[in-house]
Amino acid sequence: MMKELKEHIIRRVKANFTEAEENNDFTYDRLDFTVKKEVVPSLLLFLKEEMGFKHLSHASCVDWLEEGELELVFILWSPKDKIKVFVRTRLDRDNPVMDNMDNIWPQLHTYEREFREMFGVQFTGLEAPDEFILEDWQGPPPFRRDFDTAAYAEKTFWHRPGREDAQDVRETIANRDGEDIPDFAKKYSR
Amino acid sequence: MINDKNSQKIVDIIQNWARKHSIWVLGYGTGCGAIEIPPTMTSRYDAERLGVRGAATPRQADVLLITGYLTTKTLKRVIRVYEQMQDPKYVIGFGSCTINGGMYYDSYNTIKVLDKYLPVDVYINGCMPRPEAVLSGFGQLQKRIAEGRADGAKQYKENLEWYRANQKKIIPNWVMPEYNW
Amino acid sequence: MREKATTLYLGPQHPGITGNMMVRLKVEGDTIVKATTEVGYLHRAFEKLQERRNWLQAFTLLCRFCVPEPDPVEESYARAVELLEGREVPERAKYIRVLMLELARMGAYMLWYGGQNGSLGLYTMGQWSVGDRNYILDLFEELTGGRVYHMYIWPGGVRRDLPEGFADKVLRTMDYFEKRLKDYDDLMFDNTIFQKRTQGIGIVPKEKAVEWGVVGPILRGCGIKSDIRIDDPYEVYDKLDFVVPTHEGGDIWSRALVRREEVRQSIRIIRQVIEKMPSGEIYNKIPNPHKWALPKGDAYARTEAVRGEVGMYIVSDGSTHPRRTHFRGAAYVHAITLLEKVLVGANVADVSAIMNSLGTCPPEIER
Amino acid sequence: MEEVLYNVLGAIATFLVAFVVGMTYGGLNRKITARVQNRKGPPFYQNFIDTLKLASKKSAIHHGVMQHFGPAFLMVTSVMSLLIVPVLTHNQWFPNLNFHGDLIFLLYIMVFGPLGMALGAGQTGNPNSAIGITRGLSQMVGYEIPWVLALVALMIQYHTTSIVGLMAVQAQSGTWLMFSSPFAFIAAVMAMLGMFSYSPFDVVIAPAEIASGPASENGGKYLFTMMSSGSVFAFVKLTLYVDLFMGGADNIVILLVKTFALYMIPVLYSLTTVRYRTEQSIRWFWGWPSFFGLLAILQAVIF
Repeated sequence: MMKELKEHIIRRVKANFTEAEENNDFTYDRLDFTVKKEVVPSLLLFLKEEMGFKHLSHASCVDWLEEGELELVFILWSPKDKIKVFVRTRLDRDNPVMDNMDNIWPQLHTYEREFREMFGVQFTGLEAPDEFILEDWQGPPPFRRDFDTAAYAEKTFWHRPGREDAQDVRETIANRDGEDIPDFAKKYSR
Repeated sequence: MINDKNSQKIVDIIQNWARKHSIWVLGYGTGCGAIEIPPTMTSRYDAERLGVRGAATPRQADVLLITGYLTTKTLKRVIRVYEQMQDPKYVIGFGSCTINGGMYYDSYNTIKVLDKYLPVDVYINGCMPRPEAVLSGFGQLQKRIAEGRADGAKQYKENLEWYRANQKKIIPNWVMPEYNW
Repeated sequence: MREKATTLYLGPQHPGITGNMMVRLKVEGDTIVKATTEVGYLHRAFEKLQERRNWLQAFTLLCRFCVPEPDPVEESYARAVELLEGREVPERAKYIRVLMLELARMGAYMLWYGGQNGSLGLYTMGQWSVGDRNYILDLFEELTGGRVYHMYIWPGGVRRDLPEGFADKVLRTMDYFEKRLKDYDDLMFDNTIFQKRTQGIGIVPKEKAVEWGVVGPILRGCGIKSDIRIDDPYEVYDKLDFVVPTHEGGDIWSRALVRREEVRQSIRIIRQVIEKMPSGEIYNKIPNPHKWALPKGDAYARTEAVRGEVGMYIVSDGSTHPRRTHFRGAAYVHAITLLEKVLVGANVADVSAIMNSLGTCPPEIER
Repeated sequence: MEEVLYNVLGAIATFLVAFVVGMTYGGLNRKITARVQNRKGPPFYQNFIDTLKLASKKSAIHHGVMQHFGPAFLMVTSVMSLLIVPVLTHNQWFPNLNFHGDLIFLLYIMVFGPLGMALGAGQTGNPNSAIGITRGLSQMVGYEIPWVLALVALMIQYHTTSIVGLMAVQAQSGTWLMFSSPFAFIAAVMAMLGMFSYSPFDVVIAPAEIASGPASENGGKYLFTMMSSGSVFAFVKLTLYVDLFMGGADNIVILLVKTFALYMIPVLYSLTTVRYRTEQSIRWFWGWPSFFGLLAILQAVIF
């Protein structure tokens, strides 16, 4: 039953999008399609309008640093057929440009704003303020793999000494000297 | 008469007694610790019997409860809110993440040590601190107020430049009114 | 003549806002003409931090995603990891997971009872229900050691078996809640002013609902029967007998009725789980976490929470650390695109009630 | 000369009594609320501690001269109406400046406070204050209708416009006005729910909607003044109702019993209801309460 349904979906999609690569190896209710980024909007629209995948369950972006690519994943759910479809595409990591798709699902607008801020993916035609979650952010897009959050935190924020290692914290705190807090503030950083 | 040292002391004791038994907490859930505030305020733990009660706006509040980690974006608002509060005012750091960053020690968006940016009177540790711990924290604050040692706001005013320098290091785009009350 | 629009900032410090977020309202008189949600006050970059931790360490961050009901997030992650690895879960663990999820659902609904009525000015209800919620948290505490953060449903099963006499305690608590829910009805649902304040307010249109990404009790409040527990059954929900309530209307009132019924269904599920629970193993042991590598690939698992569908998308590059985890929270859609649409035309007085009714939970938006 | 001195001392004593009783009632309200909500609640003197703390705040920021008007006008209103309303009958320690027509004067003076608050709230620049005060004034339009109708009915029926006159009527006939003109009493009590602005008529402060409304920007001493004047005003309103409908009180114990019984009506009602929206609240006041007010007028005209 599920197998026939999957084959039916693959047939319908392949008939309209010949270059779509399918992945049908999953034992559970899931199908994967990998397409070029230009085809994504029309494929999503086809799945939504023709195939009954009304519900956009999730969209995600994955940074494949070693391969120099960003991967966009859209997870669709069909309330009628009870099956998930993953639509995935790869973008060039140095110049990630994608078409704006928030006319297909309004909630994609939010996802696109997040990807723009966190991964630096540019969506042509996306009308939204630049800042979504971060404020006055001056570094590179923080969710890219080459951004080292620990080093940034170490550099930017003041850390309370005593948790560099996994020793007894009480002893470390008791023996803590030589930190650069002024005298008046010592009282408040006990 | 009021200038007399002894009578001033008596006035202080009375005022501190009133402050101790009437703690209005600003209703600002800055982090996930806000989830244990409703149980603390409601029927089983009932903080109101100790005089702890919520206040809607910063002007009316006495205590700023920093419920958990502060992101840099929230820190800006919290400083603003703290400076709007009326003197005497107290800050309670709530949860491990206000003390040393907790589990967010390597996050690029949260501050790790609260007392660098705001004068903290009492820390409550734990993640999440139980309502009993919160009540005990309020008890500690009451003790400090009664002894006249909860003078974080005074320290803040006296060492404003130091605090400002730390705050401005985190918040690059500083567009806020100056602290003048 | 049109009145001049003024801008009203609801939050981040505002007693009516649910959590730490802000809604910017353009107001003409009492009517909202434009609403913009601003989030980011709670962004801790969990998903970035999880990339720096191994598969098991990443799990400890999960329950902070949304504090009122952390267990569905743990459940989603655990199931996603199990899907990716092909790990089997013992039958008893599945039942315990369902028990845990339903208890968490009840706890979150108790909090919702308080929030919804607090936003409308009935504080007695909040005092009762949030106080009663402590009885559920007591059960959690006995089972997992934590009131709020449980870290209990982990990949491979659950962390600890039920203590002795726990089942009886759960049943006694359920008896208590069945009694209390009648009081709640008397105070809240039979109150004509509550009906006046909620009927016809905050309407989500039925024909657009699925397309807009509406899920959970809000979709069921529009009259569309949709529940992941039925549509995409996980754990042992397909072996349990329960009803998914729906109500036509799409306003706060019908959502409240849906939630009222769901608490009762949760009690029913919990009773069945206790009755049917088999004995046996609770945990399919995972290897040493520091050497525990997941096969290359990705998986997505989703769970029905009180706010709707929450899901966890994980990507592995074959190493001991996640390549990427991405959490899907229901509020990601409800609190931004949906809230902005629903608030247009609403009264300023109803904003807080609408937000509570839509299950707005800021930490799961920005994570 | 001596009489003036007595009056001044008496006025101060009256104010103190009103302050203490009002504050205690507020504390008892919190205690009763807590007991209904399954908890222990603060001590009954908690409100005294709160006001003392507010008074001892070291700083109180204001946004301009006009902001002083809000709390000041409220206090003036409370004190003026306190002096007009007879606290105890036949007691020289509680003087009252009553005169013919003081009921009409009282109708005016009770509106005075919120208007002053409107001036003050405008100055603060906080939109929540402005919205709150707009709501307050709108709701006042609502409950003033049944309240005025009830009072006018009394005036027509007993041909007097002074409170003392109405008390004398009750003393002569031996029945309280709440029995001899029940419709006026019902309308007035319904209006009282709005005057106290407890739930469901707490549209003015409505915490989840507009922070705390007009008081949003008032901390420290301003809030202290507002809280004290609120307590005094609560006492004034209750005493006025006792005087008008329950035959006044001869001594302080009877006064406390009667006022507390009246006070329980808005308090207990508030515990079980959701807040109205402003327009719903006004519509409610223009419904049954006004209907009873009209009935009271009919009764006054016909009998």
